[in-house]
Amino acid sequence: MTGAEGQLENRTLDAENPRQQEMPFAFVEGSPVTELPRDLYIPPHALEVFLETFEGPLDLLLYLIKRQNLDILDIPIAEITRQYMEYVDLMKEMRLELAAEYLVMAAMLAEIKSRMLLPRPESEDGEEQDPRADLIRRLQEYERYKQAAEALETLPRVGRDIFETKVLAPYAHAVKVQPKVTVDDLISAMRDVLARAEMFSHHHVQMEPLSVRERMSIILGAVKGDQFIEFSAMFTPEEGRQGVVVTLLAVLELIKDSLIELVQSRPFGPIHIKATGS
Amino acid sequence: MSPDQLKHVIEAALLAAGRPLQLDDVIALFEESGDVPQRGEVQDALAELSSDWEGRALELVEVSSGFRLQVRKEFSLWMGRLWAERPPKYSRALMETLALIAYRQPITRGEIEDVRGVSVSPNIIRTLLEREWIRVVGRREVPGRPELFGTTKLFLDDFGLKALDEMPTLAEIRDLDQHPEDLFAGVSAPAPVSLAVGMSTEEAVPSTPHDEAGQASVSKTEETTD
Amino acid sequence: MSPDQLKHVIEAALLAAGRPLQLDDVIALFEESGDVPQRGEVQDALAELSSDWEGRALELVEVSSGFRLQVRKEFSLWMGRLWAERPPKYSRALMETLALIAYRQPITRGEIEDVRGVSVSPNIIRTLLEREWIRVVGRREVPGRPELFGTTKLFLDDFGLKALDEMPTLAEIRDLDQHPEDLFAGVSAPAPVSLAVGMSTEEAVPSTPHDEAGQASVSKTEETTD
Repeated sequence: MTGAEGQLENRTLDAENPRQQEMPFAFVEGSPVTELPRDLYIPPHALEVFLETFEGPLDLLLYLIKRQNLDILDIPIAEITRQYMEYVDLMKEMRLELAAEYLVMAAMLAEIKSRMLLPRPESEDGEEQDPRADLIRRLQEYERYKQAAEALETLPRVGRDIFETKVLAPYAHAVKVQPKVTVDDLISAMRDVLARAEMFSHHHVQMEPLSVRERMSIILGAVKGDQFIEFSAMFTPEEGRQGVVVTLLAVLELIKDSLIELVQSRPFGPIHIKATGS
Repeated sequence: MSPDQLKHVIEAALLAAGRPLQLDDVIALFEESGDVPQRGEVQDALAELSSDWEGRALELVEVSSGFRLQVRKEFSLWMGRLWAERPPKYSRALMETLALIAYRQPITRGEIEDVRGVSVSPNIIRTLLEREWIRVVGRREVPGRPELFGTTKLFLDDFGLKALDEMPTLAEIRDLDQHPEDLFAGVSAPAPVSLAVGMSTEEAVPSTPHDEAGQASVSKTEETTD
Repeated sequence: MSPDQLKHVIEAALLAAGRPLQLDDVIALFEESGDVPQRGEVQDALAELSSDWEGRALELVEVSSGFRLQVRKEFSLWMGRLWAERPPKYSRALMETLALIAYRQPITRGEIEDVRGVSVSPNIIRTLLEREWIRVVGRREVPGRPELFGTTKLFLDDFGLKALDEMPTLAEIRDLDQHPEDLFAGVSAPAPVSLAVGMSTEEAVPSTPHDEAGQASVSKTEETTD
């Protein structure tokens, strides 16, 4: 409700900035209230707002200590307890929803106060035990996270202090990233096929070289449609005799499968290949 | 506010808004601070911004709903990867289909199904065609004239192969079960061109079909095992 | 691709991505085109980009999930008007809960309540979960198996942090009678090892050089601002 703007400007962590000290804790009909009057006579709804700002009994105690510039390590329990009870009574009077934790703390304060009056028992290592020790530890522990929260609040935050860019790329379309597959994947897939088909258990046959299979696809692709292709054009002498043989085997294989046919229009004339059925 | 400052605020707004901004939208930015620029000043700043981005990746365009800083068309190619979906993983069925097409091409879908013992989903064939790893190389002249599939050059490129015969032969794959450590020996070994031993180029071409028929029948046996 | 071109592509990507980009994300942009830059080249381009934007509206920062070109906070005054909705203002209770989760994670709701001395409303936890600043990282194996909360990468990104150890240092706990270990031993939850706030558990709090005792006075004001 208050101080949002101030925080935006002062989001450094430095403790020396005195401006922050003057931040109001509440606004009453537009006027900032920076300090609670000692006599507590302030407009009831401002008081309500003020009392509601406490994050619990530890927070209220911290406020009481800080207000009087007291050191946490040296709190006068009797006085702080008296003030604390005043506030708790006020909250009850105003019928604020009083968390049970406030009453638990009140009981704890009363207990510490009474123990302060008694001679202190010695612990095993011969040290006197301060009845306030546990409370002081809790106060400090809470305070450090309260400060951490304030520091976090002042960090530049996306959407509040800093902004991400959202530039349109109207001509770009998302690339579909294709899965990567390796030869090993392919081989392992083929192994599975072979294993399932149990090819080897029934027939132990000579496999034709892959190169012939590949060449069969290439030739079939080349003779698509009605085109006649000269038989000799299928051979690339640069491939050497092995290449030529592979082509020949592929052609023969295709003829056997009736996938292509050979046409020779006259004896000893050029031989042509065409796809069957076209 | 200096013209430069004004320009920088407008630039920030155009980059962060996520929508085109009208002149009035731009002017409204300054209402809170009290230092509201004239329309002419804003227009000058926009003109300057436009030339600032010349030769760089963004361009200032005016569309129906206002001004927009957008990625130039020339840079769009690289942007595609920004929103790329996580690549899916290919199914076992797809890999087996691809393997069969590679090893037994040209092959029909029905023949693949015969070997695999299950039907091949049209999606698998479509995916492989779209990936341009396989292509239709012809049709088998049997009832229904089913398409014959074969692998492509891109398939070889994508798998880092110069030719199909760089893949291990089926016999070598079978041996892997016994001697897995031979895997790489098998991959690098040249395909068994030894089949062609004894034929010279001169002999090969003019030779009668009958000579080769015997050879062909070798593969015929294999065909029947499908 | 020239260094300038490279820089412009990276700039466009950072502006258009809508999220921080890792070095690897940047390199991946170029995979399709085949002209993939070295990491060093990308780093050089990023450094140049950073200085290009000096004195202007954007700044290049590195946050938890990568590099981000963001509108500088000095421009936030004007940017607020771009969107009808104001960014939410979070209550002190929420920020204290978030701080405890950030510094003491993994932590249960009960442990947060122990430190704060009041119960934590389920709304606060829900808001933080919905904002994706915290997540459930496990359960403590005690009766009731309460959920353990931790912060997310988005939390770091949104607060402009590269890692948790960039968070503001916690104030020290001072001892009542010169026996720091007595007091520290009383802290109910174990010190967050992963936080690396610059101290080991053994060294305990007082040894950190960054601890600002003076911070205590700051809290007075903030306490009243909610």
